[in-house]
Amino acid sequence: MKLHEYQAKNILKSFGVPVPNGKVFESKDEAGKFVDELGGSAVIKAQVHAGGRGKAGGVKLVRNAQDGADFAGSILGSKLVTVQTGPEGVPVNSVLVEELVDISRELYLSITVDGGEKSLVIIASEEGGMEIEEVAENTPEKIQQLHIDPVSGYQPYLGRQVGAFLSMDSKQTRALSALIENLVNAILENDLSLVEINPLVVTADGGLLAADTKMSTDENADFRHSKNADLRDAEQEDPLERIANEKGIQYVKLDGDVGCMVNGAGLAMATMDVIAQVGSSPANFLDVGGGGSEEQVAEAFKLIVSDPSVKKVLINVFGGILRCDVVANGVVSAYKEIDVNVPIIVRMTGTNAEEGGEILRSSGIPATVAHNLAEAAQKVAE
Amino acid sequence: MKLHEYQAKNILKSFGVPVPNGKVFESKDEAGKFVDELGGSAVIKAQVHAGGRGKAGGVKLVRNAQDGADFAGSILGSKLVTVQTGPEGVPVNSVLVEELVDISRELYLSITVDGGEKSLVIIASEEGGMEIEEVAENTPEKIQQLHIDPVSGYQPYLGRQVGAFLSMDSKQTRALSALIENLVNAILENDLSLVEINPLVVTADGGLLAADTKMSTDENADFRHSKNADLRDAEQEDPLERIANEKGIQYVKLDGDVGCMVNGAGLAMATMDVIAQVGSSPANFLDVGGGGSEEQVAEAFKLIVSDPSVKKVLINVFGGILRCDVVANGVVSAYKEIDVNVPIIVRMTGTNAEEGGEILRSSGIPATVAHNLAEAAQKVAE
Amino acid sequence: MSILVDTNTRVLVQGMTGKEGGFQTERCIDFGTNVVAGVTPGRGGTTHLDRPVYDSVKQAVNEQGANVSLIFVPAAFATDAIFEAADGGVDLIVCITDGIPTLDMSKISAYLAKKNVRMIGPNCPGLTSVADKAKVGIIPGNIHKPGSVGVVSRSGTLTYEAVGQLSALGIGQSTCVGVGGDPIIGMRHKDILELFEEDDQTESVVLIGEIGGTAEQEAAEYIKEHMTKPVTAFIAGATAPPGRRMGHAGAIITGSAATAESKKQALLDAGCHISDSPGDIGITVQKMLG
Amino acid sequence: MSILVDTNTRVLVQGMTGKEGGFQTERCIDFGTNVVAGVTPGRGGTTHLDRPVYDSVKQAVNEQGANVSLIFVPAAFATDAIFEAADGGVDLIVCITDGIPTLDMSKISAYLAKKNVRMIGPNCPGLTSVADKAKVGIIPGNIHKPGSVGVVSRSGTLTYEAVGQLSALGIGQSTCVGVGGDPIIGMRHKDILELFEEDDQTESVVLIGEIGGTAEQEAAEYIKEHMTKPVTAFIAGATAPPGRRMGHAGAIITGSAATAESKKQALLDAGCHISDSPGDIGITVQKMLG
Repeated sequence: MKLHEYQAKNILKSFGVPVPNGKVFESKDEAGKFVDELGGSAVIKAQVHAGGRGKAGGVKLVRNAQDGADFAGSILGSKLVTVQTGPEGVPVNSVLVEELVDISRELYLSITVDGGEKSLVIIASEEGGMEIEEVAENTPEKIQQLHIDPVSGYQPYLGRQVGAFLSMDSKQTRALSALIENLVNAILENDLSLVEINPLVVTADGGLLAADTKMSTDENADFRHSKNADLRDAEQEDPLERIANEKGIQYVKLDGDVGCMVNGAGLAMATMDVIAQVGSSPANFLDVGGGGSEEQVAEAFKLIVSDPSVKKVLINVFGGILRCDVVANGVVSAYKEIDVNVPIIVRMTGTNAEEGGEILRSSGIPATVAHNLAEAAQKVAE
Repeated sequence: MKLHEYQAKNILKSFGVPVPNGKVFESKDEAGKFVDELGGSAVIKAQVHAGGRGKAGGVKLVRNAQDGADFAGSILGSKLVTVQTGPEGVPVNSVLVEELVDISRELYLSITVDGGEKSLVIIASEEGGMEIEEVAENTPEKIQQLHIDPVSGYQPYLGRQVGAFLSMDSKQTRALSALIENLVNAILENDLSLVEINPLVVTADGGLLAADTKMSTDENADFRHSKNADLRDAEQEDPLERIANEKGIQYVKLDGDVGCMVNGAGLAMATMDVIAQVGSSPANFLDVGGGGSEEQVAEAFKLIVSDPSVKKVLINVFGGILRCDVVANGVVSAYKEIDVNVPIIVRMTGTNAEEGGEILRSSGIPATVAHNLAEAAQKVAE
Repeated sequence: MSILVDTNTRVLVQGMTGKEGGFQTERCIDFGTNVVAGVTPGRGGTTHLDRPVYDSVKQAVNEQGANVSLIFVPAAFATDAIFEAADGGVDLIVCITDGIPTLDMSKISAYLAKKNVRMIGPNCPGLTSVADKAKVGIIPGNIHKPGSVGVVSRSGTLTYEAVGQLSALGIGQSTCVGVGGDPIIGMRHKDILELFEEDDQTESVVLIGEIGGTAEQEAAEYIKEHMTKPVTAFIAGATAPPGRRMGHAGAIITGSAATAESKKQALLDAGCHISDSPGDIGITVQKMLG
Repeated sequence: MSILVDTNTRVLVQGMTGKEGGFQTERCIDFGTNVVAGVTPGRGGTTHLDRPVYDSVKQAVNEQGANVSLIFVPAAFATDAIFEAADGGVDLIVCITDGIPTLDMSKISAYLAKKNVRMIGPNCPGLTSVADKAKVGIIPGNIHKPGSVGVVSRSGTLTYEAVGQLSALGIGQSTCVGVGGDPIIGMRHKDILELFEEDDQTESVVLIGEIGGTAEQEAAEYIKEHMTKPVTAFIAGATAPPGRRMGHAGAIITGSAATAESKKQALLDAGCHISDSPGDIGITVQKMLG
């Protein structure tokens, strides 16, 4: 789950990581007042779950309370469209107002999980404030990766290696090491999957400050972090995705017009691939999951056809844990409840595929049957 | 460092381990009043750093406030002599007043470090309320030892193994597992070297309660637990040992009359052994340590002769890090400061032994020189 | 000989008395798998599916000689179950459970390495040794045909798809392994390839990858350096938009190495036969086998 | 060949620029030890005792081929220093520092096992290979005489005592090791005995034990089962009262197995020659050697 910048900074602060003096507001006037408290100048940042917010006009340096209130007023309640959002954008419901920072250097620092090494990895670069993917692509030698062994845990010698890579002196290196140790503690105690500080600012007086930060939690660990529910901002999610999520369905809205219902994430992606290969375009990724019930299948089907851009539906199920007869029953019951005006192509195989086919046939639903994935794609294209 | 029972229980409580309702008092009247608050009956326990306190009269069940105040008054300010103290006893400066517990079973549970396995070990037994050493000696099959791997950390399956060994049902086992997990957390966060709950009481309603507990901290970790200094009760320590400790000298008061000054714990014990073998008896264990300075040696020497039971002094030094000339200078300077009326036997070898011997000779101190350990022992016996 | 499991494998099932665990265990038994015990704390001494149930893995290992554990317990209890299995004396753990916290898996991996225990999963369909009649997982038994193609994949149903295509063309399988889609898993593609390379029964391999992570690049490197048997590969997710989560936590595009294109290229460079469409996996293998 | 260290050993010293570290490193160099580098964070690029100083162990390993680290850094920084050494590529760590928290040592031990790195200490005098001119620790160099008796002991000065008695009687030593007196240490008596048993240069062994713990029983078991070379043993602390701490954290009587009597008996049962008095260690060895 993604966190807002202000939520991430609250967590960092509670673990002793220095962040700029700042506060989050939902009211433009209060935001303006706080600009005064900060001495008349501040940076105001839209709190949204999307990168590219600066270029999209979601961040502004203001020089007085009125400017602050005006800018806050202009974005609060609006939708921000960035390169990472769809054309509909994401709602700006709060702004973070922060003191200006006297920047001497901008560095990059993040900690995330490396599946290959099966451990946390510290990623550092002197190229702070940039798109780190581009730095990695163009100048990989400017990026350092250091793994944190799960047996030893974080040890200061790793921080000294990072400090040396970033050409820091002894004193700054000690501060950096303490900062990294605090980040690791935050990760371990909160089951975070990513903490990214970009830029990590070296201030004019040599101090370190997490000027901007991205943070994500590992949703698998939600069961032991009950307070995470309070941190979720469902409004930042696509409405259909949110509904799906609440029903235990993995759904991602896409740009095309072929609605897809598949069991299993891998097969769902493969189904999208095969649709693209015949010149069509998927309207969504949808995985009903292995433990799907008839009701869940019905909900998934309704969700797909509720998307106005969907012109065709492809149901591709390889019965395993989820039996084909359960899928068929779910589809039939949903079909009866709602108006469906788009053609349906069904490919079912595996566990109870024959029973499923019979249920669909006898229901009278006008579904085109395909016998394998290639054939299904072909029928979608027709 | 040993903690008092009430301190240990405060820590347990803060980690979610259930302990009886209780409070610690230094005043007999307040102790009595609290007996009333507990409903008119309570158990009152002298807070001392020594086992065997029950048999020594340091624990009493009282049935009303007056009895409580009387008993508290009778032990507060007195010295308690148990099998684990010397004849001088240890001062009782506080009493713990606790509710009576409705006992269904008494179990034993402790966690400490096993050097062989290089990990924490859970020790459990159905024979709670007994001397566990005797249980281990006579009925070892009644004791279970389970190691906590430092890589996995505590996992509930270990608790289920303990629960099965203690013939608990599923529900009680879950409570036990949670209790053990909390103990482990307390150990890891506080660098404890021992937590012992004896008895761990199963109450009449099936709950678990740490009725009595012993706890020690790992003094090596004091540098990261600044609050441990507040937990120390120096009055429980032998006055000479305390003074030595404050000066960085390892000193343990013993029953004999030969004062020993040695460098190194192993050699110090060996020196005690050799003294005993010639029919004499050591008055103390003393290790000036490898990093000893002239001043420390002088302090150590003064400490030894300040013990009125000391009739002879044996200085046995194998120069290594600590050079013999430093030892000689320290002894000479101490000798000049105080009156020494006991014979001194000196055995010095190793680094700068000749220089040390020359310093002693030229100082005019009437010391008998021995050339090896056996000879030193012989001269002690003469 | 198949890899990892065979007719000599003695399987204990952690969570066998649960609904899903029971259902799937029955399918394993039907396939011919030698399931010797169930483990459910508090249910020791009972019987389920005609198998004895024990309170602990240690008991099941001691009394039934179990050497593989198949895990179905819910995510909140699965970490404990895996540690118990690893400490309890089995050689291989197959964990079907999804939803295990990533940091738990990091600790588990270190412990498994220390104990020298292998693990498939979590969040995986498990594995089936087709000819040697050992299904330790949830891959439907009836889609298989015995033969000499080894299959390794991250995902469940896409594995079934590949296996289904092979069987439909009369191409049999040796062992099929779904390694799971989580960020941190036990054995990875490369580890399974090593076993296939050494396995007499396996003559060629189908590798199914996905966008995200670098497991396929790792596999490509191994194939290039060490693999003598032919490999057919398919990578799912070419059309997935960057930065969006596609169900599997593993299926996040985390840089150019994680794209389908980069993975395909690495596998092509390693000499693999590439199936460009998920509908053509079987046919590509058929062509490869000539 | 001696055990653990010899003339080919390339020693780096963590904390060489400190007062104690510098003093002791000089003694090592004087003895003939091949000290190739110092490591002190923040002092990289300087020179001390004519040796280059590096900021990190990795640099010292890469640039000077160091394969053993000798550690003198203060306790509060020693845990980090040990992890750095183990991760930095040395094969053996000798940690003189005392005062390392026990729970740190537990974690360190697990990491050392994973990295396959050996450690002597902490809170120990280190070791000296007498004939092979490698002193990696603080045992005074001038008390030795080259020969064929291996010495293993927990404590510092008691080791010197034993060595001094041997040398005074003209009995030379192969390698002398002080394993340290903390509750958790790296190599234990038994581990050193295994090396002595395989070492051509060592013909017999002196084992010095202490009350507390079970290291001596462990050693006795090994001697009984596997050791072909004669062993002379002495246990210190027979007169120490039970339950009192005698300096070493290890020297606590923790039950009957931890008593001097129990340890002596175990070693006697294992066929060791027992020296009943600490003054007679040399003579007992002389008798044993006939």
